[in-house]
Amino acid sequence: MAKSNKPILWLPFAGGGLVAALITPVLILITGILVPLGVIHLNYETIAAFAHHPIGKLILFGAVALPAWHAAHRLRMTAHDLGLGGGGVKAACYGTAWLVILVAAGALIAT
Amino acid sequence: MSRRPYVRKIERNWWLQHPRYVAYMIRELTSLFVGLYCALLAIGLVRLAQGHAAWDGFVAAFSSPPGVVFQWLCLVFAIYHSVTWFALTPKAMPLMVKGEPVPGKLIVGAHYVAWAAVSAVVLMAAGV
Amino acid sequence: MSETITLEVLRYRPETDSEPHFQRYTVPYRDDWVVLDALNHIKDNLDATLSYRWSCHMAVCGSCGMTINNEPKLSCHTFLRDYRGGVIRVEPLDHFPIERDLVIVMDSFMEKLSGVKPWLIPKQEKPLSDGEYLQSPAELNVFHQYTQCINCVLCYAACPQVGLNEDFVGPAALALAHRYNLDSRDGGKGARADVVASNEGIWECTFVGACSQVCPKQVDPAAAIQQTKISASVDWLKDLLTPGAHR
Amino acid sequence: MDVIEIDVAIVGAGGAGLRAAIAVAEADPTLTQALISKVYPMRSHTVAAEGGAAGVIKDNDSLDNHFHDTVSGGDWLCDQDAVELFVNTAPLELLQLEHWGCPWSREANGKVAVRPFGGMKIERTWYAADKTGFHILHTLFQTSLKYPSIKRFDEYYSTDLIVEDGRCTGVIGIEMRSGRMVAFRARAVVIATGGAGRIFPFTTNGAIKTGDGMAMAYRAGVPLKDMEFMQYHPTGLPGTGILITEGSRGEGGILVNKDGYRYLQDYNLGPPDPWPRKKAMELGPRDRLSQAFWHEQQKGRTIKTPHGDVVHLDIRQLGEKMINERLPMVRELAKAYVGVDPVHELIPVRPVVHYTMGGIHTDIDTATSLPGLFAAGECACVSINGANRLGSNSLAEIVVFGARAGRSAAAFAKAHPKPAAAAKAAEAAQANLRELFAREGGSDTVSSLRKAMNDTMESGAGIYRSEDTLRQTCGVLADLRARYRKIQLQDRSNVFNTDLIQTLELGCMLDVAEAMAHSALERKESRGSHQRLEYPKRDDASYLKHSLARYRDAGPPSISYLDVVITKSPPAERVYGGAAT
Ligand SMILES: Cc1cc2nc3c(=O)[nH]c(=O)nc-3n(C[C@H](O)[C@H](O)[C@H](O)COP(=O)(O)OP(=O)(O)OC[C@H]3O[C@@H](n4cnc5c(N)ncnc54)[C@H](O)[C@@H]3O)c2cc1C
Ligand code: SF4
Ligand code: F3S
Ligand code: FES
Repeated sequence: MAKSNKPILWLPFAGGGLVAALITPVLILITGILVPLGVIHLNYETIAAFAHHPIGKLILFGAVALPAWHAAHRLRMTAHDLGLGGGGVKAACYGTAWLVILVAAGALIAT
Repeated sequence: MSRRPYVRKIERNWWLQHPRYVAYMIRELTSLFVGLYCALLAIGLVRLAQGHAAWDGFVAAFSSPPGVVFQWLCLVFAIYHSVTWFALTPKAMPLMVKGEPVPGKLIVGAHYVAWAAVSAVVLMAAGV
Repeated sequence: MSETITLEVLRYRPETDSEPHFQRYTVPYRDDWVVLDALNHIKDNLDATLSYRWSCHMAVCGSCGMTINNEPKLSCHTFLRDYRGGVIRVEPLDHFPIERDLVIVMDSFMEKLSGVKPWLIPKQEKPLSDGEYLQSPAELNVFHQYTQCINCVLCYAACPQVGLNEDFVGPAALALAHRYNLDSRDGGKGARADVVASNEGIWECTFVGACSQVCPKQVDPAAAIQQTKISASVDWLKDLLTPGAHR
Repeated sequence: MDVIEIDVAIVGAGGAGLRAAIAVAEADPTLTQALISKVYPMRSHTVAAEGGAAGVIKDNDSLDNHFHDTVSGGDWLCDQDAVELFVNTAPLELLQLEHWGCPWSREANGKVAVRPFGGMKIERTWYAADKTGFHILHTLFQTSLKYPSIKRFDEYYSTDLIVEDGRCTGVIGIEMRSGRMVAFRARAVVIATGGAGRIFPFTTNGAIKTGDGMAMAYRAGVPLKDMEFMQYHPTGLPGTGILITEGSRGEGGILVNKDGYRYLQDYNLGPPDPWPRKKAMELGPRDRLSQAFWHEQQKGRTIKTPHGDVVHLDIRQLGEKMINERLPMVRELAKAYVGVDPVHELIPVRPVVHYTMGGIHTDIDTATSLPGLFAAGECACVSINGANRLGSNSLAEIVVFGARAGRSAAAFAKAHPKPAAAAKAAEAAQANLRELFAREGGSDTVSSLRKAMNDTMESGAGIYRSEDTLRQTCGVLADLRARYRKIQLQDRSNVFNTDLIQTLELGCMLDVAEAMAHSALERKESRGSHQRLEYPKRDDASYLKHSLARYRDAGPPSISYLDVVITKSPPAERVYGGAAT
């Protein structure tokens, strides 16, 4: 046996888990409840300005990419738990995560 | 030789056979909703990059009844994720102070405090 | 007639049975009896052909693990009084081949256990004439919990990942490796990493946590494994940044 | 039958057997070894030892102190050369365990901590919380894994020694999972199979302690020494016999009778200080404490329970924190098995059969009278325990003499040629087993014979014995042995046949029980754990001697005597209580 390179998958998984635990609920609270109820208004200018700032970009990217990776990794493990293993599942999970991450990155660069 | 060890195969629905595995499966499935919500956010970022009108369309879409229902689901699972994640932190990161372990409740509690703080900051930034 | 209780025991005799089946026995109910006492009653009075392992009858030798009403338990520490009025179903531990009746095949576990190099690899060799390695109570406290494992393998029976991948090193062995890694006298973490931090080691664990829930000795292997994941990741990063330097 | 050729075969993988195996590997890694055990090593009963292991390490102590405590504790029936070697080596062996990772409890400065123990004048008992035996066993087992030459044969039940031309050349074993018989052909054999407490009905000993090794050696012509000495531990939990460690008294626990009175002061063990005074009161030796219980019982001052009479052990004064820190297992066991939380309540306890002082007669190098055969641990009697073992001496004994046995066996193996094929012995063993499998028509069951043996040993050879009770017990045992020869197996399968194993174990126990009863009958004095009602005094003129029981195929064993080795401590009166300190 040899030491594994799993940390490359696991570190962002663990980080993503923490990020998801800390901020995903409040984000959903905002977009899923407060905005539809009209409690707050997400106006374009503020958001765009935030997304313009390098630190804002970083925060937004982290909030999307890390939980996305977390989700992909966990789903792959769960698929395995359910008896669905193999390269296909692996590609589907991590592939989707990469897609989300790249789209987010692209959008942030473009903003 | 008379030995003939009997191997029991693990069944596919093993996780239905004990409440603790069901709870585990639900915990794992939270990731599906976390992931979907991330995808929603990514789309939001694209719409944001596309300009004012696109953004408003996006806001309208996620505020529509189906969008709201979907996000409610996501919220329930996301909170379940947070709770289970924090509950496990003392195991992953135990602390020792002066040779005595810090009680797990304290570590979990600190995470709840952090959770509240982060949420408050985000809410304020969003203009509540 | 005085009170009785029924046990439903999984029997498998490889020389005559093609597959396991349940057999019922009725034994006297006693408040202070454990399931093992009931099995001994069966063996002595009802059916001498029933086979199972036990020795200490005090929850320390680790031989009497069984699945009791769907829960991995030490039969010498599981009281009839907790099942009063019901039927007690006794099966061999999950995830191990059944040798016979309640006796499981332990070979794989014994190999995994020795695989993690569970012995002290001193930081610095010191002759006996120089006395003991000093270790403060606080340093002892750091790993003491992980020395409590009695190798009862209840955690292997509870962990679905053990069932899904027979090569998974598994909770108790990984916890034992962690015990030595944390010992202030030990310097063998690098040597153990080959197995501990391999694909079949800690990375196969998805933190189900069942291992710690069933552990009769509060060893908390789940905690040991997660901590090892973090420290193995740190080591991996260090290796990445300064190849070979930190070993 | 399969034959496995090996240099050294070790039967028993408890503390003594594992230590021997490591010693062989360190003496010469090229020697091949078979470590044979009827259970996985970590199930061996060393695992159950709680209190600690004695070895002089602190400045306020001396080897001489340990020597004198041991010799007087053993009522001068110890061989003093062996005791001297033992006390000198114990600290080194315990240190060796530390170097192998044993998690000894520590003092604030990082040094190993020691606690007081019964019969010891000065605190010198090393401990690992209250799971000392568990930690020693696991440390030894885990350490043994790093030696490639130690080949384990787990769950092999060994039945007989192979003896040819006056030399022990191996052992026969049954692989329990398959029923296959194996002959281990060895240049040297070590027996380390532990004690025989299961001969009695109420014991702290685990199911595996059935005296197999003693019986194997005994049948092969090696005498069993001092078998009349069986230790009762004063504090077992009623019902299960689970031990409440002496450490609980070392830490300050007290024993009271039904009136709440510290009765030990009535038996020359006072004064009843409120603190633990060494060698006095609750820290007196085990034989005295168990005998005091018997007298209290005669006087009607014990407490009646469904599981027999008890007295109370009170550790409440230690407080919750101390109990959790030093005696967590005591709390756990009391809560689970008698429903008592010792932080707030009294623990019911009664004397319980605990330790087999006698065993396979060996010399100071662990060699038996049969060339090539060595023995160590509780199954052996190298005569450091005499008529009464002091608590915490035997965990030290198993490593001291375990290591010694390993070295002696390694040296013997190197000096002696490979034995010739052992066909005859193997065939005989196989024939015996076949005969047992084929036997029909017996009406006795293992459990009924075992119960009869248990009962007669308790009633006739318990804490106090007399001519009448012993004669009766000897008669019953003879009858049981005759019936045993006709016993019929209820399970005739090969795979993990525990009916077969229990039957073989019963045969061993009956042989050993007979040696005990007859040795006890012949010793017409009271000494240590051997108390004869009609001979209440020690009689050095006639019995400052070891008894040797020799097996005879037909009829009871023959008993002869061997002088005790006295070097520097002439026999004197044993004094405990205030006078001793
Ligand atoms: C509850 C309890 C508490 C104790 N506390 C203390 C204490 O605090 N301090 C102290 O000094 N002492 C204590 N003792 C005594 C001490 O633990 C024992 O004397 C010692 O552990 C015996 O070790 P051993 O290696 O000789 O035998 P064991 O550990 O009993 O090992 C015997 C080995 O022999 C094997 N074996 C037996 N028969 C066969 C066979 N037929 N074929 C193959 N293998 C066989 C078994 O599988 C086992 O591996 C205690 C004893 C008990 C019961
Ligand atoms: S970790 Fe716990 S459950 Fe697992 S083998 Fe050890 S004692 Fe048993
Ligand atoms: S149950 Fe199994 S998956 Fe991990 S946390 Fe325990 S080893
Ligand atoms: S019999 Fe030893 S743990 Fe149950």
